[in-house]
Amino acid sequence: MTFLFDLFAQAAQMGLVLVLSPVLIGFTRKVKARLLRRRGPPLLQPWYDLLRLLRKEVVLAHDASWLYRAAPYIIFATTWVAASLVPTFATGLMFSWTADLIALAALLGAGRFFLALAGMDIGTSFGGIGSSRETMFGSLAEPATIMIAFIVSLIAGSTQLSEVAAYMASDFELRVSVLFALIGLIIVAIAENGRIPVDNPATHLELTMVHEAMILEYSGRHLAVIELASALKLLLYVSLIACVFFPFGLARHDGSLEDMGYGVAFYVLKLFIAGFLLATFEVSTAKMRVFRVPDFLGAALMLGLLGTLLVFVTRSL
Amino acid sequence: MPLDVALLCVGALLAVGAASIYWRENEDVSRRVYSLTGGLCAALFLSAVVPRGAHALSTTLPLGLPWLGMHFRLDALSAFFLAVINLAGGAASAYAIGYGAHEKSPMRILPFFPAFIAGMNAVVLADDAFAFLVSWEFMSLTSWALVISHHDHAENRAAAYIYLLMASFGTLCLLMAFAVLGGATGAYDFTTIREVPKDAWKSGLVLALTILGAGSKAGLVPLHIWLPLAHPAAPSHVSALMSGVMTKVAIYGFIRVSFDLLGAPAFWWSLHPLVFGAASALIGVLFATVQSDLKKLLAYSTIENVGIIFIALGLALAFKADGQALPAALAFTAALFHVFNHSLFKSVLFFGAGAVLGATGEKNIEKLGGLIRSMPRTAFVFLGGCVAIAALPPLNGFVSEWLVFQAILLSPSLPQWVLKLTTPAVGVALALSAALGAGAYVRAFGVVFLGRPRSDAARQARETDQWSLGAMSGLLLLCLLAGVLPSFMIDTISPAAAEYVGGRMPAQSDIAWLSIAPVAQSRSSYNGLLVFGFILFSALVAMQTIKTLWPRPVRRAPPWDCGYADPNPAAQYTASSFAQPVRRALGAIAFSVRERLDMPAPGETRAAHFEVDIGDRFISYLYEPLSKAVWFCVGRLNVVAFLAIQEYLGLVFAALVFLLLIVAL
Amino acid sequence: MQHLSFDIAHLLAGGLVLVSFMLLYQDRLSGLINIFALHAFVLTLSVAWQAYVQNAPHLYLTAAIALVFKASIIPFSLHAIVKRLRIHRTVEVVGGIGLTMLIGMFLMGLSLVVMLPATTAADPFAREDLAFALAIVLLGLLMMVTRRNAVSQIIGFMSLENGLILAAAGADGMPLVVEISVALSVLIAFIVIGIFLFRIRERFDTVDLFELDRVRGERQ
Amino acid sequence: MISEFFMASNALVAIPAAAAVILAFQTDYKRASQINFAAAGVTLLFALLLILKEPESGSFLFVDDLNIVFAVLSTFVGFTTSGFSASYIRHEIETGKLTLGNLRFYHAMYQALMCSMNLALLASNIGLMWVSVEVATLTTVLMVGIYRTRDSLEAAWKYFILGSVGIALALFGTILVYMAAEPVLGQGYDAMVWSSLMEHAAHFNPRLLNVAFVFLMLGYGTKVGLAPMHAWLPDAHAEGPTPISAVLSGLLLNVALYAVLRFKMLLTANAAAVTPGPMLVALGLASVLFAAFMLYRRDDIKRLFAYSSIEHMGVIAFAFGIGGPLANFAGLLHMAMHSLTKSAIFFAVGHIAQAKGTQKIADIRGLTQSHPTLGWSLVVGVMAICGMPPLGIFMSEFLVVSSAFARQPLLAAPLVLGLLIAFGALLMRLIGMAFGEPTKSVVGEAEASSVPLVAHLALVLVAGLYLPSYLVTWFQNVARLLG
Repeated sequence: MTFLFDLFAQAAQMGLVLVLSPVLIGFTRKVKARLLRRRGPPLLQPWYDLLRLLRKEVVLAHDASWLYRAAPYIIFATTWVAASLVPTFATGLMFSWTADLIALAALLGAGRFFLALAGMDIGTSFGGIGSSRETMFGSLAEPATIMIAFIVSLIAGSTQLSEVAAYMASDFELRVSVLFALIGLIIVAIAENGRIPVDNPATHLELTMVHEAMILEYSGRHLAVIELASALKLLLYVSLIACVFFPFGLARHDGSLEDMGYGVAFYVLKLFIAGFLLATFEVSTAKMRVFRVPDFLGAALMLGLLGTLLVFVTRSL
Repeated sequence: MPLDVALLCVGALLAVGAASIYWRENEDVSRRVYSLTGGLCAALFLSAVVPRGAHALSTTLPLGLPWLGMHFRLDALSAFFLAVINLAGGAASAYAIGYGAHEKSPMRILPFFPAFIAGMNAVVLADDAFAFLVSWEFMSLTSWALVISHHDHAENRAAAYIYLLMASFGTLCLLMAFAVLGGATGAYDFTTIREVPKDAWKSGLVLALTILGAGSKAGLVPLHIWLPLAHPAAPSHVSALMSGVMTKVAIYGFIRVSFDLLGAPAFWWSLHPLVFGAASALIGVLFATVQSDLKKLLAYSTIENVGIIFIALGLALAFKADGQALPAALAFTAALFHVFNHSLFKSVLFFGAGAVLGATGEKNIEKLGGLIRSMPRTAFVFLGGCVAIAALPPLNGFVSEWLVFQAILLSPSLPQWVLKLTTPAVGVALALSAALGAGAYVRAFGVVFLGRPRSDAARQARETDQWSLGAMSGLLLLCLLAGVLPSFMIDTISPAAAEYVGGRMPAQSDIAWLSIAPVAQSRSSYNGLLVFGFILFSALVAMQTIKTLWPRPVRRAPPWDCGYADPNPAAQYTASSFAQPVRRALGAIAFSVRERLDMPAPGETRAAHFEVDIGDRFISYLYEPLSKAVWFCVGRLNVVAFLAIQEYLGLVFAALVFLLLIVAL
Repeated sequence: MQHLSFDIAHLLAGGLVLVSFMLLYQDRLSGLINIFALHAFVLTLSVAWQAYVQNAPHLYLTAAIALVFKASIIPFSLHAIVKRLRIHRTVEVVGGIGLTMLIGMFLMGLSLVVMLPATTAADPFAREDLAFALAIVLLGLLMMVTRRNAVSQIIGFMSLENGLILAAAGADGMPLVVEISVALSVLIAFIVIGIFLFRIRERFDTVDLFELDRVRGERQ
Repeated sequence: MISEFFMASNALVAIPAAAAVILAFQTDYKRASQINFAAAGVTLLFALLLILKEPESGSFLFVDDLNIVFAVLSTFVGFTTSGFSASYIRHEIETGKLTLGNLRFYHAMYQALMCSMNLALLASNIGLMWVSVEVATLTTVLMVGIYRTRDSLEAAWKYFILGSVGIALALFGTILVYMAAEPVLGQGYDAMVWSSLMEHAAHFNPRLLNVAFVFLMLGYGTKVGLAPMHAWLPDAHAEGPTPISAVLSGLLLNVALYAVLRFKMLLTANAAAVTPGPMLVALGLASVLFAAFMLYRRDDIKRLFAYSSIEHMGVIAFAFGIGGPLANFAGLLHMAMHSLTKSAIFFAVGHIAQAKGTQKIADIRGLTQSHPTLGWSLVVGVMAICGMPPLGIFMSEFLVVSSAFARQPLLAAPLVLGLLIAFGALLMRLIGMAFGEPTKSVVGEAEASSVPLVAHLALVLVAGLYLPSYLVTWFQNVARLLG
């Protein structure tokens, strides 16, 4: 019985992230539009786009290989798995121990790996630019993530997100290293999701674009799947930040149904707050030159290292 | 019994090498030699994995130093390395049955290939200093012969020269180390050496010499310069063995001395492996990122992985010195696990590189591209190898790096401050090198196999033969298994860990769902099987649902590329341009870059010209001064060759007067 | 008697050293050859005296060899060679006779310092003889090193050999002295013949059978 | 007296002497080379016979553990070399480098050399030893100059002058030893005989012995070819016929070394005298380092390996200087292995020089391609001489370095450095000669008989893997003798 319940909870989370991710995108766009004195598209517009794309035929370049067609699904799968392993509304779900923080980073890395390959498959100059830059950012963002993982897991004494969340919720005292970790993770999140100031998700014809350059040749269902994956990625980072640094109202996996309900409510609330903050941040800053981005990410890496050193030292005091 | 079988097989390998000279006339000699070698490797592998019982087997042959004999011993550690060597060795032989077919002068390879494998096996079996060094140097010598097998290229000869010089430097260092350990009395067998008590400066000296000796063979920075020259020079199945296995044998040597012979470690022993390992990991991967020669790229990434292994070993030493058995076991296990993994996927990658080389005759990736269409199977296997070595789940490379990270996460408990400050830095280096490694392999695979062919050679490529494919896919399958079922590997390694760091990780195979938890489920755990399952599941679900709900046709069309689509393949992103951001941002850590841009003024019709040359600082600041110094002395001393007789007499006279003065006073 | 014999031996050995110094000093070839003849003659006397003192008849043989071979045949043939090579008038430019003399003095002192304390046990004959013999050997070597001309180098070598003979003769009852002196004479004969064959006009190492100026294979 | 007449050791001197006389009148050079070969073979047999019935001692010759090692070694190398020279001189005759008259002289001198060297090894007194070493010098001088070219004459001359100065110094040392012994052993023959000398060495006048050893060290050291007395060695090796180069490196150096060792034993037997070890170590290190650097700029293949001989003599001197059973064992082993390997290398070099028609290293390339047997055996030989396993020299170098480094790290470190530098030079030359695009060659592969060459290399290989315990106990006795 409990087994079935756990299974259901896990499935619910998988469904939840899948459903909510485009909504988060839509909400962010909406808020941005409002801040820019526009009415903006409806909240569910991203979903409409996805469905429209799914209904369209697929136009493949002549040189596209099997890898090009398989990549979207692999990217989607890795991101979805990662997203569904982050505690969103409840900790310690059935499979939450399958992959810890480091494994999550690695899963996202796998997604990036195949995305970059897909960008190079057609052999266009834009794809190459995108992949090269994505690789560059990734090779700085991933270590930063791992350093942040070090910080939190050293503080919480575990790399298991559920444990971390539980620890943070129970006896949490504000440490400077935690602050570093938070800032660093936000920077990484911005860079990884290609938001302003690193990249502009809304443009297609800008030589500084990264993510959009790689998926330039995609169309139809492939494009839809990739878009969904990137939405999932944004959601993942948001819920990661939420569950590590603001683990309020998380239900326990053995909690009752209404706990779960509260958990979901809290979670949605957090998402909207995050989306709002993101939008305001994006409208208030300008995009930076591509070759400033390494410094931007390097800052995150440095924060991570500093935090880790602090933890190492404070540990022995 | 297994030990005797193993020694017998080693002898048989040597015999096969010798026999190949007699068979040189008949045409199927290479097939015969390679299949025999493969069979013997299989036998050796079996003798390594059959249960031996708890205690180590040992035997003595009446060879070598007469009063000593040649001692051989098979314990958990040597058995593990024996298995690693012969797994890769067998695969290489199988691969070579196909690959070696189009070798233009096979007799320069056939006698030495089995001997090379025999030498590596003998190293891990040896149980006295003499046997160890004999097999060690024999390994170097035979591999040298293989490196110079394509001797008509000048750069191969130069590579062979530097290789053997560095190798014998390493051997001499090890020789001195063993001299300190047992030379005074001539008691060279390891059992005696273990018992002899060592004082601090002695073990420090031994450790330094061992780092130099084993490090120069493993390609540890700054002793790495031979590696990217020698490994590409050899034929691909040999490069695979040299990169995937021989470096591991060197690591075995380091483990044998520092974990076994030297006895209880002091904490500062861990500093050298940690620091040099981190340096190797970073510098190796950065060089790999900018290489445009496929095999050189792989060789540099070998340096990176060796660095990772040394980091893990350093942690193990630190924990062992502090008496923390469990973390030590974790780090040690991580090291051995990575040894195993690297031997697998580096072999796959070198095999793939060899297949590409055979199909196109082109090592320069700037001239390749689009091979995924002409050689799809090779492309698939190579992609698998890339994913594995890029440490991406669910393949095996990730598991071992994950274990190393877990070990680093335990290191705050180490009391020494210097270690507290070192390990986080090492952690950053490790994380950076992992991420950069992924990037490097995106570049490698993307430029070689994806996109459009950049040369006719690439355009006319054909799929490689079945033997090669079989060997590659077999190893790749092992990579997948080790990735999704890591618990079994860990439990296989743990006896060795128990023997050498005095502790073992909790038994993994009985944890639910076959996941691994180094310390405790609550602290950290990973389940490759489920991750693999989930990824597969969700990908298939997505595909199926979409296919069923919205079945839409696929139309082929020319690429859009924002309307700038250029039919000329040269318009693609090149390898060097792909590497440019990393080179700009991080290159300064590793190498000295000089970019030369010749941009014609507006209106000029000549083509713009841009070139980058990348220099190894260690060569320009360490090795060149050394050779300069030698040549300076040579030039100075050379005048002595041209004196007149009476000047020579003057020398004698001076010596006579000098000595007379000495005895007189 | 004992005392007198000792004095005579001493006198002769000292005389030999003196002649060695004269060799070092002399810079005209023909003069050098004559002085060498004198050197050999003094050696003969001293060997003969040793023979008489130790009443060892075989030493007379050695003395005879010295007299016949070294004191007459060799100088004669050397004169011939020098004439043949038309270098009998050449006056060698030896870098600083004074310096050479100083070094010679130093060597003399050295040989005394080395030998006298070393031979406290041996009987006085031997001690003195040995010290002087060592001095002669060293002086001969010095001469070979400092002189540029082949002939004078040979003379240096032969004076060195004389020193050896002196030492051998001085060693009481040493067997094989005759054989050794014969062997040495053969050696010297070889050298002289070599000089004659190869017409070595200048230094030892320019065997000018063919053209004089040449580049050895190795000189880059 | 009768029994003494039938001593096997007499044969070692008598047979070569007789052969020399016969060969001096033998006009047919093919027959002559056969006689030469046969005589060397018989001598070898008698040397082996010595092993069984040693020790024996007569009034002029004596055999003990030490000199029998040398005797067997030298007769063996002399035997194989005579085999090699048979196939070597055929080519020299065909190319007209040597006349028949030269050859008569050559063969006679070869046996005379053998005779004098055996005499030097077996001589029971220091005077006789000196005389025979001098004779050996003269014979080799004549052989070195045999080509009558300017270079060969010059080399012979240089060798002659330096050699005779060395000989003279050695003689002085010999006389001093006699004078040190005479007060104890009384006048006469007794005071020059090894056995009695060794017996009473303890009571000799130590300071006189010191002075004597200085002269003997420098005198015989000149013949050993230790720096700075080495100057004659490279030219003599390079300009003489290759069999003689092989004999020089393989035998003559050992003979001189044997003399040095004898006197070293004498000094070690006397407690009050200076320990000769440091002197040997110093000269050895000097030779190793000097030769190692000199190897780089050689462009004549025989000179190259001559310098490598200097290096290895340095290693051996170093080993004996370090002393102790382990190092002495290593020294003996190294000496034996070096003689075998180096003569093998000279066999190969002789054929190579004939096949390529030049001794210039720069003009020799791609041997493994043009002459596989020669090329690969050159590779094996050089790898052996560089101390690569599983060949014999690795074992001895392993023992030298490890035993030395354990006791005096500061002395062993420069030795290791020298070995590495020398290896760098030799490997560079080897790769240049054995690999790459082959240069034109005047003679094909088949001409030369590679039996002696392969035999030596096989021996070295076997010795590197397995030493018969009999040999080992034997060597260990000698090592103990050497103190």
